[in-house]
Amino acid sequence: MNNKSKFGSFVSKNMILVFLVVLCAVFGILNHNFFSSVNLINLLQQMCVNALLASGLSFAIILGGIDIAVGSEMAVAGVLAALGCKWWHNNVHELTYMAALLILLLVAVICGLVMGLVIGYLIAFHDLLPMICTLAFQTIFRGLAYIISGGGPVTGLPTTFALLGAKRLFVVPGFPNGLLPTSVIFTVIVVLAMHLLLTKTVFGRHVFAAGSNRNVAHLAGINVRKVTVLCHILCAVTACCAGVVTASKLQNGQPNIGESYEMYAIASCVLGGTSLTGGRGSVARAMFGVAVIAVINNGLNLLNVNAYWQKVVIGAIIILAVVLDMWQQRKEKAA
Amino acid sequence: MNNKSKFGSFVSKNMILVFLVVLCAVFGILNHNFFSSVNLINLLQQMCVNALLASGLSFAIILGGIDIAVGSEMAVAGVLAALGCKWWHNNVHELTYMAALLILLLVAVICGLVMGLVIGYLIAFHDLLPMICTLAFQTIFRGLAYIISGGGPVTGLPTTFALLGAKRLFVVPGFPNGLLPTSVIFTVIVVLAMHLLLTKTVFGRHVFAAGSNRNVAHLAGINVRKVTVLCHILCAVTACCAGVVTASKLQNGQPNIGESYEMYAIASCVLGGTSLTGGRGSVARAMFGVAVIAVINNGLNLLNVNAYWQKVVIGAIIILAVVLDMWQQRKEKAA
Amino acid sequence: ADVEDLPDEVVDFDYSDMQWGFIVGSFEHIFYQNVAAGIEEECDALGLDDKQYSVTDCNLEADKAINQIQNFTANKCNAIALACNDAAGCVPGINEAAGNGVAMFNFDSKAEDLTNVLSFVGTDNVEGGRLGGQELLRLSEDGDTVAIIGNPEGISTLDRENGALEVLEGEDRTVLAGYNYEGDANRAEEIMSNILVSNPEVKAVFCAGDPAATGALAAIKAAGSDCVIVGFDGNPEAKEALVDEENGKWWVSEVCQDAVGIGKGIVDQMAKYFATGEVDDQIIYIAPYIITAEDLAE
Amino acid sequence: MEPCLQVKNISKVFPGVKALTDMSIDFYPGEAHALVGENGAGKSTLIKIIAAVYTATEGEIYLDGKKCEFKSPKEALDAGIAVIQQELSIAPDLTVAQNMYLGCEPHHGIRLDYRQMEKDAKQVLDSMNLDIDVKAYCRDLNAAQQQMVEIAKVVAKNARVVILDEPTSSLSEKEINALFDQIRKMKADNVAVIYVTHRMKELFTICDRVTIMRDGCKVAEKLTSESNEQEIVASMIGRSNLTDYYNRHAHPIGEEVFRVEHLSIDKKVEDVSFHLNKGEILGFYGLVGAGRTETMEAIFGATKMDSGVMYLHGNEVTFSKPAAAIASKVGFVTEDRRRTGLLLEKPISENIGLPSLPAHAHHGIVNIRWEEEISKEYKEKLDIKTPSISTITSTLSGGNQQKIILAKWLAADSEVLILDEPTRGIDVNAKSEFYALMYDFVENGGSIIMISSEMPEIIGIADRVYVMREGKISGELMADELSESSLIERASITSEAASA
Ligand SMILES: Nc1ncnc2c1ncn2[C@@H]1O[C@H](COP(=O)(O)OP(=O)(O)OP(=O)(O)O)[C@@H](O)[C@H]1O
Ligand SMILES: Nc1ncnc2c1ncn2[C@@H]1O[C@H](COP(=O)(O)OP(=O)(O)OP(=O)(O)O)[C@@H](O)[C@H]1O
Ligand SMILES: [Mg+2]
Ligand SMILES: [Mg+2]
Repeated sequence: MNNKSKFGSFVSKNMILVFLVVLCAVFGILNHNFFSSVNLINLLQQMCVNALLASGLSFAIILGGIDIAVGSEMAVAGVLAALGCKWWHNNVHELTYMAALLILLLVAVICGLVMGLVIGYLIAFHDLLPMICTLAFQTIFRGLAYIISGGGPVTGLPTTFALLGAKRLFVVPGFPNGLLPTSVIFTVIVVLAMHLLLTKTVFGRHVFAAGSNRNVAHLAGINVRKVTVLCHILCAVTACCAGVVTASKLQNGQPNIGESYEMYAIASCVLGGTSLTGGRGSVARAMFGVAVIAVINNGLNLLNVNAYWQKVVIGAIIILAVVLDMWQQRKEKAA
Repeated sequence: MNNKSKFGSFVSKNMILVFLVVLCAVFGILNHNFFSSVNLINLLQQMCVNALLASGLSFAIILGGIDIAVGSEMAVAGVLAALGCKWWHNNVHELTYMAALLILLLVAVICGLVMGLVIGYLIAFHDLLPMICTLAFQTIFRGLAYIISGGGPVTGLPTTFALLGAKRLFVVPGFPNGLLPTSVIFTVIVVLAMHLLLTKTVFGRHVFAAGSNRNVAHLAGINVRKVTVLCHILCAVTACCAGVVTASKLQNGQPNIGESYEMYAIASCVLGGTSLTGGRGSVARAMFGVAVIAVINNGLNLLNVNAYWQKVVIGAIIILAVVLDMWQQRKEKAA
Repeated sequence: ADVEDLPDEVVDFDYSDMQWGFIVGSFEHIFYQNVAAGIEEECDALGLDDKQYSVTDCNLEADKAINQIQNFTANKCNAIALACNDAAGCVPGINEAAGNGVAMFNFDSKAEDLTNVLSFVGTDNVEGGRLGGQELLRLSEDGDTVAIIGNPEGISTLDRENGALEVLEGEDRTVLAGYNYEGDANRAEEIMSNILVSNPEVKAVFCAGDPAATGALAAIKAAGSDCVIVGFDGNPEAKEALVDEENGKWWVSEVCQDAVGIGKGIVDQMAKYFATGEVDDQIIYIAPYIITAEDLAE
Repeated sequence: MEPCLQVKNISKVFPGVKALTDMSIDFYPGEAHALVGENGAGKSTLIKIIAAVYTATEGEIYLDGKKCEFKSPKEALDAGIAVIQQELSIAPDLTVAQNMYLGCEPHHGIRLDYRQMEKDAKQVLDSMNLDIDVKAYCRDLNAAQQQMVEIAKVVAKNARVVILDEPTSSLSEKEINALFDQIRKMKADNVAVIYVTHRMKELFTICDRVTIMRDGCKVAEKLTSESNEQEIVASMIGRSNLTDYYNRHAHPIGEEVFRVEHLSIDKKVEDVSFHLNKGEILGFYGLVGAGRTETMEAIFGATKMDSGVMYLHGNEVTFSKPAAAIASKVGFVTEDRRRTGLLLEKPISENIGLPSLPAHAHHGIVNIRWEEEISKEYKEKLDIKTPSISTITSTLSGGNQQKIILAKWLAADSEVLILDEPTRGIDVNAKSEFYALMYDFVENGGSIIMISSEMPEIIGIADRVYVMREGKISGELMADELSESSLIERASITSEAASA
């Protein structure tokens, strides 16, 4: 009895998970390839970029803000990483896997640090609204990505550049290219770190407090400005991680990558129960949202749904998920 | 003395206007064509679409919501208007100016009504967050626009279709095509109506009340849900007006029109002092924001600034404008 | 090419265990819809039923294209053909699928590395741009001003702009370029209006896509200018405009790509590969060509 | 004895307002020092300066004789100054334990120690005899519980100076007693307590010394043992003739105007029936959480009732939404003026006009002239202290804000007014004015339902009182039966258990 009600409360708190299971079941029935191991690995890999974006964006959103420039940040980091590796390869030393890994990570961190700092500084110290500030930086960073890359993609990279994006580990029978994509491993590490940072540390607590009530947080001695800047840095760093992973996967630096990705990342967070008004949310649950969106995209492709109808169906499924969630929440409140 | 301080307070309340004047001056100095009458008419015409979008969006934003589907709504209305006029022309009667006007307006109103109703209903009665709800409808409506149009632009329209978008009235010497674009007249009428609706009517008051405190509004006997639905209908109707104007201007219905226009419309509202947290704003002042964005785009084009740098400059100017405004507000508070 | 032109052994081959996947750039472009139409027509003609082939798009993004390749591989396709809007970005996806034993084909936009591509069929966008540039030269005189409305955020549109600039290099023309219509006709209209303000003497404009030409036409008509338009794509609206009594005065020339031909061409190569084990060539260009009102009248 | 905290010659100027002038006070350890004064006297401002929320325009603060120059609330906290602000400062999305240790979480390195935190929190709550789950989210607590969490937060800090700005305004007797026990404990531990209140009774129960403020200046400092209520009130308001601020007087009471029968709301309110007569001030007394607010919200149509019938002037009515109640000339002054009473960022006139806009509009156009006239009229009538009717509401003092809410319902021609804790957080002078306005209203034919948790107020002004306990009506008392003991007997839960 108690067990059952515990299960019930888990379900009602994780409607989106139920929704995900149903969605998978439907696609699995409609297409027998959906549950094939190849496709499941594909799905994991296809979730990486959005998972990275959503994990960082969660911090900005829980703080009561937003960052709609993440797509452009991705592009800048991707282009810079490609340029960096190319320069190293041509001028310093042949690009080893080790060097590629270091350069990619370094670019992600430094690039994210700088961009996040600028955004965070303007929001925290000049009281700019996050929405409008990052809207402006969306075009600024996009322009910069084109300027840095010279318009076209940065190409001519050695295959070692693919380390973080396209490589797969564990070659087993049936998987000549390897079983586990490095991008998935990298993403899991980053997302896990972000999750622990949010739930287990003092800083994470302060993010929730500042997002729940800025004034209270300030009066409790929390440096709200510092927290704000840090959140935007984290958000930009994960976006840059997504950027270098993408560049590595594509084996070149594309200045036009990531357009409108912020929308899917935001939708993922919201589907995972993160409140756009701040104060509530979880990185782990945002991953359910990421999964839902990846499954929809993947499933509709497997079913070969017409591209126009795909747009309609994706939108409709998001609406459905949110309506269900709201309905659940209301039922819970009434109970 | 008193006069001077009155002027000062006007300036400080309308920093964005000052900014606009400075911007115009700079462009005027850099390019002698900027202040030519031809260009000024151009500018007016180029403001129309964004002005229509911003006027309706103001209602949604003042209510504390948002509508990021306006670009897609534009596309649906434009495609439908083109199809409607084509059908009339081919099956009923040659398209007269009168018929074109009626069909265009009818499509704008009905289309806006339906789309706004759906969005408003979900937000008001199912408590969906406006951001996420309209995000979903952005893709749904975009998909519908492609489905309705069959993918490509709807072409083959008689020249009378251009009535609302490309026609100009008052042929005077020097202006063989006419002086005043009909689109400008139409926009001025709509924007003025929206402004009066917001400032002079009970409904407008209720929008402000619901936007600044839902609870208080509800307890004062305001039907907050009804107000919400109406605001989203207004927003969608003006977006559809923008859509038919664009279709008429281009003389065909393009399903891919309006992408990312919502961002410029939101930026315009914010530049005009509308608060994204609701409760504060003005249609009239949003027009200053519209003008700023139009002037930047126009001026940079006249100067033939490289497309990539244009992106950076537009973003930077928006940041500058908002920082200045915040700085002014803070100074005011301190004074 | 049509099915009748194919050798008998290809036409008569049994395709019943085939599963083909096609990835076009974006269904939001009429050009790709026509490519898709060509693909479907040819597949049907070869006797594939509609469960045996599917056509999707990748939103012009390499990342999406790779996802689609993976999805097709998961769906057990034995051949995949795609448009590489991002020349280099699709390569890892192609290589991976080829490594999994899928026969890879490429159309429209060429992949940077064709090692694992059996055959490419497409238009040479730089060449198309050159044609556009030549049309600008033909339609203007020494000392005139000409303009290019491009979209430097897309590789194919960038190639067209660069092709045209290459031709105009060194000629006695003032060239206005570097605009970005973002694939949006309304933006193109605004840009053209602005060009007509700063340079009212502009004689001809090359638009790197038909939506841009649509916008430019509206702007030129409204301004009462006599600047003429060279479009690119060969979409229905362009052909309509060329022969239109009114619009034909401005929109006078069009660089066409044979979209349907590209679609059919790639299917032909795939059929040949499976029937005979060979393709005609690794790179097959279907030449872009100019049409004017006179050509259409014929 | 040495003072542990001294403020010296503090002045504070806000744009257009001089909130404090040359204020000097010494606070001693082990002593509760009260600050009293009318709304806007500058009490909260002084506290915020001590807590480094604001910086003083002039003057210094000394802690143990050392001058302190705090730059942020954190530095004041670190120095041992803990404050409960007048405005509730709880993060609703955090749990009780997380709120209590906000900003000083127990941790190892960067890792939080949840177990320690919850253990400590539970200990503190237990020591205060509070039955609140440390893992509950604060948004799920009622106002009184939230306030107690705030108090626990301060207790947990083990501060040397504890400042409480109107801590009891949302508490009931039981919780107030718990708080007073806590303050006594602090005093025994040599903590300096600074206590702001508008309730005279509390002053004499718990405070040792009192500083009286008026218009930002200190007018007197007294030992409570050597003073009395009249004296303090007199120096607060600057005149001595305010003897009985309830000013109870006889007024005609007519026939029944409103009746509620068998009202129930799922789990919160059960079978509530009562009636209201014309010209009557009907009191509703009960402990916090007794269900009075829920009852009134349901009557007004703001929330749904599960069952129940209402009669207005003998006719059955249902208010499905507030608009219906307003159309029947019922008004509702809610208990939380900031959250549900006022559009704080809007001008006064827009607030006063809000519920009656549709009634006075021509073809949907706002009648601005009417709105301005009625606002000016009520500004005069209710003596609202404001430079103009276009002043932004949030800049006014609590009492004046409360008058605006009243004006809003008077302007809507209300005949039945429901007042939920109408004098919460307003000073004695404003209270007395407010009572006069209430009498004025009923003498002109209106009827009032007044919820109050303040016993003196209920006893002082109500013509008849219903007492509620745990969602049920537990008694009805006429004016001459009202006494503290008769009210408590019906309101408190223990007595019921005893009688059962
Ligand atoms: N942030 C502020 N900006 C401008 N004026 C302020 C501000 N805070 C307080 N004031 C003004 O300073 C004066 C003192 O206000 P304060 O809040 O200290 O009064 P108070 O004694 O605490 O009143 P109450 O009993 O209502 O809490 C008032 O006139 C108030 O309007
Ligand atoms: N928003 C809410 N969510 C959940 N429970 C609530 C809510 N508001 C009130 N309650 C609960 O309903 C019961 C009745 O509360 P109500 O506020 O009506 O009491 P009250 O007698 O008016 O007390 P107060 O003196 O605080 O006004 C209480 O047990 C309270 O905890
Ligand atoms: Mg105070
Ligand atoms: Mg209450």
